[in-house]
Amino acid sequence: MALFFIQYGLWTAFGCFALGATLSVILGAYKAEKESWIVSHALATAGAVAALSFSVSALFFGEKLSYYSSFPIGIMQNLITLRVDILAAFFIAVISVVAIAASIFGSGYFKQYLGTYRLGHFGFFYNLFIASMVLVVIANNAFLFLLAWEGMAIASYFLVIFERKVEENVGAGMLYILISQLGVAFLFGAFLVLYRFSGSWDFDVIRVSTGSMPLLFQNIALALALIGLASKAGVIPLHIWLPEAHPAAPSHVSALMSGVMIKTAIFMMIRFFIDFFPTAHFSWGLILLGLGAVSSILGVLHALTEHDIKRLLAFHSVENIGIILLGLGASITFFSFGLTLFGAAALVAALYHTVNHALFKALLFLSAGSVVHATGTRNMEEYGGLIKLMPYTSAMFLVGAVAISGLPPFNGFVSEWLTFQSLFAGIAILPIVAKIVFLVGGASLAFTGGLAAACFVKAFGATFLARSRGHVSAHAHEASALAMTGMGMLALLCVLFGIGSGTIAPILMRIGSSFSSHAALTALPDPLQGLGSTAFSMPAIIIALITGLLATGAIVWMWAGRPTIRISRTWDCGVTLTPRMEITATGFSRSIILIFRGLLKPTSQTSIEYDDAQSHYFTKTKTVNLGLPDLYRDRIYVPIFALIERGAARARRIQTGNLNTYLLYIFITLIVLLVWTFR
Amino acid sequence: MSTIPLVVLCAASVFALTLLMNIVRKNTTLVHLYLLQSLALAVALTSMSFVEGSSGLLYAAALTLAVKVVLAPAFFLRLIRKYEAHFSAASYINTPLSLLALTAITVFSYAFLYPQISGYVRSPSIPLLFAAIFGTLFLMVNRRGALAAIIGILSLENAVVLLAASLGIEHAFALELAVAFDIAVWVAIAAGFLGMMQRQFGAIDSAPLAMTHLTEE
Amino acid sequence: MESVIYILTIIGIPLLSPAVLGLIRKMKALMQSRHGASIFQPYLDLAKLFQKNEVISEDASWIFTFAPYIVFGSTLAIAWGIPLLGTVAALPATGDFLVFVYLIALGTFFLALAGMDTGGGFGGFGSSREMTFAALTEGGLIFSLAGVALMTGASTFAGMMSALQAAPLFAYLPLSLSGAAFFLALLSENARYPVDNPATHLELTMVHEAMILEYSGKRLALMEWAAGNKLLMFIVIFANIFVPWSPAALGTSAVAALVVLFAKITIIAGTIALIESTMSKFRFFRVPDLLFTSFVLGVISIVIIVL
Amino acid sequence: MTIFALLITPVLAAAVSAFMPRERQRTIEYCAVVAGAVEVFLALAIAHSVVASGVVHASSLFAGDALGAFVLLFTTVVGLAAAAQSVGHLREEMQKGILGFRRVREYFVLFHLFFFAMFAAALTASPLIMWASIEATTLATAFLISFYNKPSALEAGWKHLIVNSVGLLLGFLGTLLFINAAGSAGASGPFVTWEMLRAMAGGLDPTLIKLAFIFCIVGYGTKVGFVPMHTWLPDAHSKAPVPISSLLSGVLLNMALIAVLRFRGIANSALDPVFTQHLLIGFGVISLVVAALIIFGQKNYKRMLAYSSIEHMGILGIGFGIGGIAAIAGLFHMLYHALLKPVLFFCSGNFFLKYSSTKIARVRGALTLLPVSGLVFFAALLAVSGVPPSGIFFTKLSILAAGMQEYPLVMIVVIIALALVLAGFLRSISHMLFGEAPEDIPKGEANVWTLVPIISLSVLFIILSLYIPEALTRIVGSASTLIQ
Repeated sequence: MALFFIQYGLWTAFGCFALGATLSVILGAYKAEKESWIVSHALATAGAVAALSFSVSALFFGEKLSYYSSFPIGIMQNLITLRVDILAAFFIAVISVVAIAASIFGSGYFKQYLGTYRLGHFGFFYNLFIASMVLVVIANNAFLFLLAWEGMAIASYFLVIFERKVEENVGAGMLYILISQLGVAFLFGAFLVLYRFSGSWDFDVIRVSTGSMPLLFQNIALALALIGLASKAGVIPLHIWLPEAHPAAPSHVSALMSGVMIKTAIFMMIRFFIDFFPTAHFSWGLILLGLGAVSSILGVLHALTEHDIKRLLAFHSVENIGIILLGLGASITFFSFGLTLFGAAALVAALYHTVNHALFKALLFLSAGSVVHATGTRNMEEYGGLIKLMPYTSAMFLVGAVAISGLPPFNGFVSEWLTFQSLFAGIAILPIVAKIVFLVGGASLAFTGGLAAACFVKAFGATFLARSRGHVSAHAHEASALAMTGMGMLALLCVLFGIGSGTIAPILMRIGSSFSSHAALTALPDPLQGLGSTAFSMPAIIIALITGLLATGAIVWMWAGRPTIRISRTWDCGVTLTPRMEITATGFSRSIILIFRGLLKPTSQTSIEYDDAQSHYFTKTKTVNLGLPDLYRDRIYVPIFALIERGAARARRIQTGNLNTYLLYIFITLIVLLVWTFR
Repeated sequence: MSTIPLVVLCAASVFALTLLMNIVRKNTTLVHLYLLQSLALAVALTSMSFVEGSSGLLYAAALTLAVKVVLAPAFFLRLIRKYEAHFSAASYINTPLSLLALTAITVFSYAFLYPQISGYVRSPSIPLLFAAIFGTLFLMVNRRGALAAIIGILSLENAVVLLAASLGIEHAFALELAVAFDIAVWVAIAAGFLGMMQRQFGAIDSAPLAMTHLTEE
Repeated sequence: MESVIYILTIIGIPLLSPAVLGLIRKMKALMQSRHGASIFQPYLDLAKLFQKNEVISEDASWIFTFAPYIVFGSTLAIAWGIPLLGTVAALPATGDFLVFVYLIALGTFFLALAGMDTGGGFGGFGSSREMTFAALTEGGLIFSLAGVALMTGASTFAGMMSALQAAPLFAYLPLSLSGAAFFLALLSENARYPVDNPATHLELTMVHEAMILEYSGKRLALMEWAAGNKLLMFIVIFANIFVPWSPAALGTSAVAALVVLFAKITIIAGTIALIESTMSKFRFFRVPDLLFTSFVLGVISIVIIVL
Repeated sequence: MTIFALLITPVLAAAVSAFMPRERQRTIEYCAVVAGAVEVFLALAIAHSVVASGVVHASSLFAGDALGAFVLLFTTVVGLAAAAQSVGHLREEMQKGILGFRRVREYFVLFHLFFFAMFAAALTASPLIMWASIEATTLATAFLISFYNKPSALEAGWKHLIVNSVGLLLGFLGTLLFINAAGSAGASGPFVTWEMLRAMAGGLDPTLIKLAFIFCIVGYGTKVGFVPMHTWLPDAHSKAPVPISSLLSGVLLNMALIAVLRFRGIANSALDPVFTQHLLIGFGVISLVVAALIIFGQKNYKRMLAYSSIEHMGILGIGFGIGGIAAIAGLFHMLYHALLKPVLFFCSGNFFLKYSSTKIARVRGALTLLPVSGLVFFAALLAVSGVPPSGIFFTKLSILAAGMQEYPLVMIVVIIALALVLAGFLRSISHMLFGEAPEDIPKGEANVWTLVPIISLSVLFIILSLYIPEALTRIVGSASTLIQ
């Protein structure tokens, strides 16, 4: 069975995606919009299921690496070379799980687009998007990789601007594709440097030739790759596209982008820093760690400032990428010090958080999507009380919120715990420079966890709890059955990945120790038991929690009388409660914003209207405007942009419009060349 | 053969006429100078053909005489009368400075360019003709008028042909025919453009002053 | 014998926690020259609340209804891992210090949600403040305990405790720094002075009380009791980890161990009472300074330990 | 024989068109399309015999070698597409009352003559005839560029004429110097052929060849559109009728570049190849950078496409400059660019027909109004800037990779410039295609003639991106030996 999946699963998957894309376009062309949507999503689901079966089989039963042969395309002789190692299999699994859930979720949401947008196009790019993500992971040469990478970027760009009649979306897509192409340019550069010394685009050749590269060029290649990949992963300060693009896309696409697309960058970082360059200097690990620390803490702080639910989630992606980078950076550092066991364990932390974040972020985006769908707005200040109208969705969001806050017994806790362990281990055993950076990483992780919890209390509270604050949320409706299925799947997995951590961690450990270039680990220890005398058992925690809850119930049952319960109004101090008296999302996070004003630079404007003009004793209205400037845009991007614009203006001046000048150019060119030649 | 005294004299006169073109203000004079320059070219080609005994050069001389000395100048003079464009549009830098620039060009040709290729071919006409080429280029750069541009290109062509001839390139009749035809067509097209300018702007020579709108922004 | 100790540990915390609350109140009263209620008054309060009728807001959802169970239940779950009666008497599976911190956070999470659920102004602001403090406390809490973990090479409380029995003298410098950090986190997490006033319903100052303002009857009882559990657990950890002299190491009987532990708890409770009698509550925006102080102390301690 | 057939076809077509009366406008149009088809066929035949037997000699003056056959392949294909597009475009403009019949006839006559000149340039064995043919293309296009008889069109045509004439005269001098060098090395007769030049290239005087090559690269480089001699190019491309712009960009520039490269192949044997390498890479980089900067801030979509052509000539200059693999990749790049750029210009023509403006700011929601042209324009713009799976992606990467060995710093500049180009494209395109379309403009494409060429060229491009016939590879392989 497993062999069957390994043999045919991948091709079936690509076949399904190709068929889905084609059929979608064809049906769309014949005005069968609805059908094209459903068919494309169904085939995307089918393809993802096939990919999942393939990857899980490969993960569990694939003894050796799987190779696929090559054939020429265009001017390229060896374009299609694929290689599936267990790292790739793992990422395919992550991609396909989220793709299944997102596709099932999305298959019902087309009514709002009917007549306005071309659904056939959506299905095409949707399938292309998923297929190219899978391809990114298994490509075994730089050409194919870049091809798939670009395909991923372009397809997702079209998905972002799918609602192209909305001005904001077009702008968001623009920013996204710009940053994305910038990143590609850097990756280009990285591969070109590698090519220069290996003479090949093939990853297998690159892998063995990196050792003989001059140190300077190794570091140049790594730096270029890091910038290129960081821009895709959304590492601060290259994250600015993320909070723009993710909200603009339809929700199940946001789930895919945030849940898995940005992870492909993590995948490639592992390839570069651990697989290609096993001898990378430890400072690369520390750099990644530092980036992770900055991204996680700033990401969560920016998330706190948001009241657009999807932007909030997008900033949490920045934060979680930061956490993943903490693990990855630690892993690279350990590996470069020859601490293979610790390195593998830290990589497990990173991988575990990768899959966890994919699960709960996709879950959150999907449930946020059904909220947005039900209310028609992304503004949390207009929500409120949705838990009564959308009980299922709210439960799903709650699962996601608890998981992403890293609270037991869900999966988020496991990976945060693993990351902490790696960082503490590094603090304990590494040289002093590394110790300090690890300490910073640990500190940021400690604060990030708490702030994330605060942020999701705000998000969940403002969205689902208490009374409705705007008329939009008063008429919300529960998500459709398909949507529920998609969300439920992910929520279940969030729980399972928490409970089953004892099973999953050893599998990931195999990945962590799979890189042949590192000293082989003969016996793979359980990472949950691995470092020092630490101990951790999720089942035990769950038993404890369940016992605690049962005991509580028992206590109440035994001791409490049978008092009557009266349903009444919230205590209102004698005035009539209005929705305006509830705390707002902005108000909730105001204190944290003010505490971190040094980092966030909020602008606060207070305007007060008085009842009596003379004495100013009684205020009539008081308004506080809390503004948050986009620091990265203002301080980094705008100046760079202005610089290019200045250059462009200067270049434009070449075209003076005067014929004599043009002839002068030719004259001068001629003279200059003559002088240069015969100097 | 480029050392034939008559050829050198012709080369010198081509150069001198180029200098003069840079100085004169009237369009009719410009055309007349071009006529003289073409004549010098024809004379040079003829003399070369006699020395060489090559009939190709003789045909070339005859074609030059027909197209460049007779047809083109007559045509342009008629246009000038028709469009009443006797005076040329202004130049960018004044005459003394122009002469200074021309001096620099001449020095460049003699002192820099000629020593490079003198190992290959030694002839006093080479630097003169290079200077003439740069001089016509300078003419086109410096003068704003449409006619000046046209005459500049034609006289550049003269200088190039004479340079090639004095370097010793053999001329075939077919080639000369093609080139002469090219020039004839070119003149016709240029005249067509002059006509369009007259229609669009009401004046041919100052028209380029109005044609500076195609810029970025 | 061991299973008896386990069970005692698990039920010991909820059993004793009201008494500790009463003890602090009593000592506070004495310091303020009042008689004060009996140490056992909290038991009576709880018993009474369990019998009372309840009012639940019409705006509230199941979150409000179930939060008390989760909050209280999570304290019971944490209690499994707390070495109340000595090193053996804690389950290592849940005794990891990070598990402790995050389970505490789980309770706080639902407590804050419940605060927001009724839609009143108090609950919302209480939640906002609570989450602000909780987020900032987490750094100090984790780092104070991580210091000990790094020093002892153990990450469970039981492991730390047994390792600390034989701690060399110079270990007491970082230990005391970590202890100070932990103590500040203790004050913040348990809504104590100078972060919060546990005994007020003055709207401008309250944090914890604001969140549970809408509760009544048995749910209020659970919330209050859970708060007591949490306080006791923090005190026990402080007593066992940061004041690690234990009779078990001295080779005396279990009774002696209990006596020593109670003595330590009393002293800590006395310290809390002393702080509450002598200090005034901090302004909201000065509290972060305190919490960052706690964090920095933890960091300094780690730096001393690992360098 | 096929060579003369190919040369005569456009002349015949021109003659037929020139004498058609008003009622027979259809005949002129069909004549153009049929001639285009015949030319494609003949070009294929020439290519076939070149593959089979190397150089095909027709007379002492005309011969088809691999390079010529390669260029002819895409020249004729683009010519056919442009003929079809011309029919659609001019019909639409006649309907709008912009043009009359006589102008249309004049257009087609010049169109055929233009092609005659290009075929002659590609097929001649003599450098001098090649020069004359390229000069003839300038003359043939002069009136086509100022076709609309507006002041701005006149200005563009005038500048094109003067700048190119000056440039080509310098090129003439360069050509003559090459021949002269050959003459003193023993060749006789004015009609020195490329083959003779190549055969004796090793014995040519290096100093003279250097001088000659400088004149050639500046001269023909003007026609190629290398910065800073490019100044005529954006004006001419933006003011000419769309099919002509597409031909200028897709075919003529390449023809001039091929001329430079043929001289370069000879110069490389006579002197250290580094000389021509530096010159080509230098012009390439300058062109690329300037074009990238101007594209980034461009406000006119036809000019944007024109600068994109300059940018691609820059890339080609770099690729051919580096040589080796990069030269082969460069030839493929030339092919891809030649197929794509007309598509872009045709689409921009459809935009212009719809919006009556070439300002980017005036075009909104094109995807709604022109679903096919809009989509193809977007896709082609991405493809031309090297977004995979476009063939240009592979050629660019190959060129960059080859350049990385010797000129890593230059390649970094190139990468940045390329990123800038794409950024500029995306800025413009997302404004043009998306958003709400103006209310007052009717929806829908103009007529089928304006769509067929776009789609067929795109399909051809896609096919060639993914699959390259063996014969084409061989032609390119042997062509690349002629230019380095």
